[in-house]
Amino acid sequence: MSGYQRLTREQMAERVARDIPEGAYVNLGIGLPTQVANYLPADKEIFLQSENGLLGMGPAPAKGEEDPDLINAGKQPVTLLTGGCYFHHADSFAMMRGGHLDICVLGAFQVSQHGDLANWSTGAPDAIPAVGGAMDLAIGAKQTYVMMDLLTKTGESKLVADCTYPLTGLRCVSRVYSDLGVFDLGTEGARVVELVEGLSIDELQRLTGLTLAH
Amino acid sequence: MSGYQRLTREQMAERVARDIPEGAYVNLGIGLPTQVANYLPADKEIFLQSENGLLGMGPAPAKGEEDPDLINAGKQPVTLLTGGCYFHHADSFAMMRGGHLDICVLGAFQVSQHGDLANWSTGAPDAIPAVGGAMDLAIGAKQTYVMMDLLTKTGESKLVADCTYPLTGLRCVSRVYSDLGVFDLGTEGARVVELVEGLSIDELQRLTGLTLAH
Amino acid sequence: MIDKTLASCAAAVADIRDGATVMIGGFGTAGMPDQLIDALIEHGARELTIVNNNAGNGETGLAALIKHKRVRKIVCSFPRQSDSQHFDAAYRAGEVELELVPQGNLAARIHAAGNGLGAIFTPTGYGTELAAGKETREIDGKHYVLEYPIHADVALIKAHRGDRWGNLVYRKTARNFGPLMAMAAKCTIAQVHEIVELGALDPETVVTPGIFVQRVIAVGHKEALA
Amino acid sequence: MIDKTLASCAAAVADIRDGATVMIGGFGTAGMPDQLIDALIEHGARELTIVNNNAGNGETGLAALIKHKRVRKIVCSFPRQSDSQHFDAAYRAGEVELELVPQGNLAARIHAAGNGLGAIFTPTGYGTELAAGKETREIDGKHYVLEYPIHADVALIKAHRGDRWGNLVYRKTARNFGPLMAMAAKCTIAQVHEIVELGALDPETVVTPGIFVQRVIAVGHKEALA
Repeated sequence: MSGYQRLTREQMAERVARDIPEGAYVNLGIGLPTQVANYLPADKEIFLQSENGLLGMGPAPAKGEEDPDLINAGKQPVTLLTGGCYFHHADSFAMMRGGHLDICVLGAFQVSQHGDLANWSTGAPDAIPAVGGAMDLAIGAKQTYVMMDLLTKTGESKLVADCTYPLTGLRCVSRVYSDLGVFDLGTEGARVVELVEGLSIDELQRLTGLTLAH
Repeated sequence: MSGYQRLTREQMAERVARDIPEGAYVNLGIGLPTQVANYLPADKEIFLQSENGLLGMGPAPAKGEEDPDLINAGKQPVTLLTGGCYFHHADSFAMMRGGHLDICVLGAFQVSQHGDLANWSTGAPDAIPAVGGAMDLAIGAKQTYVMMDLLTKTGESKLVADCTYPLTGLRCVSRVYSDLGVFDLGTEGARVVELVEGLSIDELQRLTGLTLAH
Repeated sequence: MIDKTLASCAAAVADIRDGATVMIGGFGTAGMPDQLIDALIEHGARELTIVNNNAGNGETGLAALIKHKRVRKIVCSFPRQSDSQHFDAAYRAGEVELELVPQGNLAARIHAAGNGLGAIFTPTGYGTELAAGKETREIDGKHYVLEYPIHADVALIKAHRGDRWGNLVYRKTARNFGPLMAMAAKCTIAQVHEIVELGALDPETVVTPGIFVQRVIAVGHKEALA
Repeated sequence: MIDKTLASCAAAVADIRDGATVMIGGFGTAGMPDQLIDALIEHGARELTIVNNNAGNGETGLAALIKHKRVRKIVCSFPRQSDSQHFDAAYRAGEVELELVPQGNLAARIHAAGNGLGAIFTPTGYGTELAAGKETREIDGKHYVLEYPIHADVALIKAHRGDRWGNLVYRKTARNFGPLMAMAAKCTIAQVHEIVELGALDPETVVTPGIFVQRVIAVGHKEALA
């Protein structure tokens, strides 16, 4: 193996957080993207939306302060910031689908170099399907970012020429934050924005099997 | 002329009011239909909706108590009953178009024997058109009633075989309350429900030029 | 005098028929009308089509309804969860049909029903297998899928406070699908923590106007509620 | 810190361009953002497309905008009124184009824009001349007309109270089109009677969440307001 160090999940979350400007309206998907909230700067006002009907989501409540009526899309107890508010599902998805969110951060099984996203189903024949708000988030925000390990546990690239898993949305991901680097996606394919130290473009092309602009 | 007496506008309003049951959700159109409110029984709870965003509309305010932010669809000052509420235009028209109103009472230029309604335009070439909520009200309520003089000032019937004025809605009026009688409309044509005293079916058929079931 | 309040959940659900389409509010357990569902189980209606965001959690509410084999079909966005064991078993046994709908399309289709629309071109799902076989159209350079409204015979929802005219307010994120479902069902039944006097709800802040609600039942406060 | 409040209506409308599509809230004069319109007249943008329920009343607000010949086209449901003399004159002179839209379609098309829909099949207008040439479809035995969303560059609305994040509440029937237009415009500018501290608006009763509002300007209370 080469002499490079993968980013930890915490480092990835921190890296994504760094790119979220003050005043942005942001939806953080279930799982890894949720951790981005831990690294948003306390001195900037950034608006977190949760699709089950709140804007201005705050951190988890103190032990014993949980309210079963105040949860996030992952069904975990949360809090509401001063200035936040509640609304029903139609208004919530209007925010998401009407182009009102600036940024949405999602996990992924696969992302194509052109921005196709696969993150809701592995297509396994015996699996019970579930999609939730993934398809709405993927296509609705002004920018959809994906946050994922670049390789599966068995070493296959999750950034691919074309997705083989069932699609969540077409040409919807603009940027991938991975443990090995950051990529911009588009009609021209993937472009390397940054790499972890010690990793070469050549090595990255070998790992992904893709031709990467940089 | 025959020995019958036309209903006054007040009597027509009173007649319509008699057919509105307790608990009904009702929209009264601009103009003559608005007067129906004056004859609703005080001991029954009937819910008046106004398309500019209120449900549970009360009577006109006392002199000096008018609030420019509390008006009806005719832009006249009104009041809100205890238990009434406000909402925005999308929710208001959801009530009207989604089949939630029980009864809507409208004026008309013409109504066809099958229930087509013409009440928004005389088609005069130099007139500035205006439709407001007429088309929404016509097709949205469970029952659309029309309230009108049966004849124009020049003696032509406003209940017609087919409308010649521009249509507001197709097959939408179920009942006409007029100064000469009440008619049910449908695919079979018009049926006389009641007549003013002294008026015969024959005379009514002569006045309207229609074959009227009864 | 119009009084939409009823004394019991049992009375409120007594006329729900076998084969009915029943919307059930809630996102997970927040906003889930547990007492109404318990009454529906007791009532015994079978072969129900259920519209909910999920397909039951744990042992109560919708999960219990499935466990009691009252559900023929579920229309939802996210059935599979760590605690959806009763749905999972019924689905794998072929006892329950699943119509999987992206959550935003679910909300928009319910909303379309309440608004009297015939169909909507929605951006979500285009190019995915959940849009397979559906009509699509390119409008102003974007792709859309044609989706139809979801109507229901009955909606069972949970609100915070209600009055005898059926006006409702909700509590925090338990609001979720309640206001939409109330608009899309022929008969909307709301369990509330508290029935208040007419006029006690501020007319500016009523979320669901009474026109959308046919029956209201007080089920008492949970301890935790402010 | 995010602060969407501005000191003046003039500053709020300063970047509205010639040819812009501008939604203006209000039903008649209730909810009409008079001060913003005055600022827009002063600002001088021309060839505007205006979306409003009406086409101006009397001498102020939208009527004044028309009088000053800033309007190229009006999309509305009810232009002709007893006091719409400035519109009437401009229309008859061929200076203003009119797109007449049934009021419910107007609301639904604005709502569709805010919701990201591509088009909607609406029940209103079928078989009338306002649907002439439009695509229609029979769905479940009912007839519908295909209508497209109405988007805007700017929405000028009037609310009762707002905060620095753009959260808004309205007053009585002055609410009308405000919440919809706020969702359908790229830039929503709200004149409010009062700007309140963050947190002073109850999170359960915010009608327009701040995400839909870009600029808020306090114009003071009118005397009559409670």
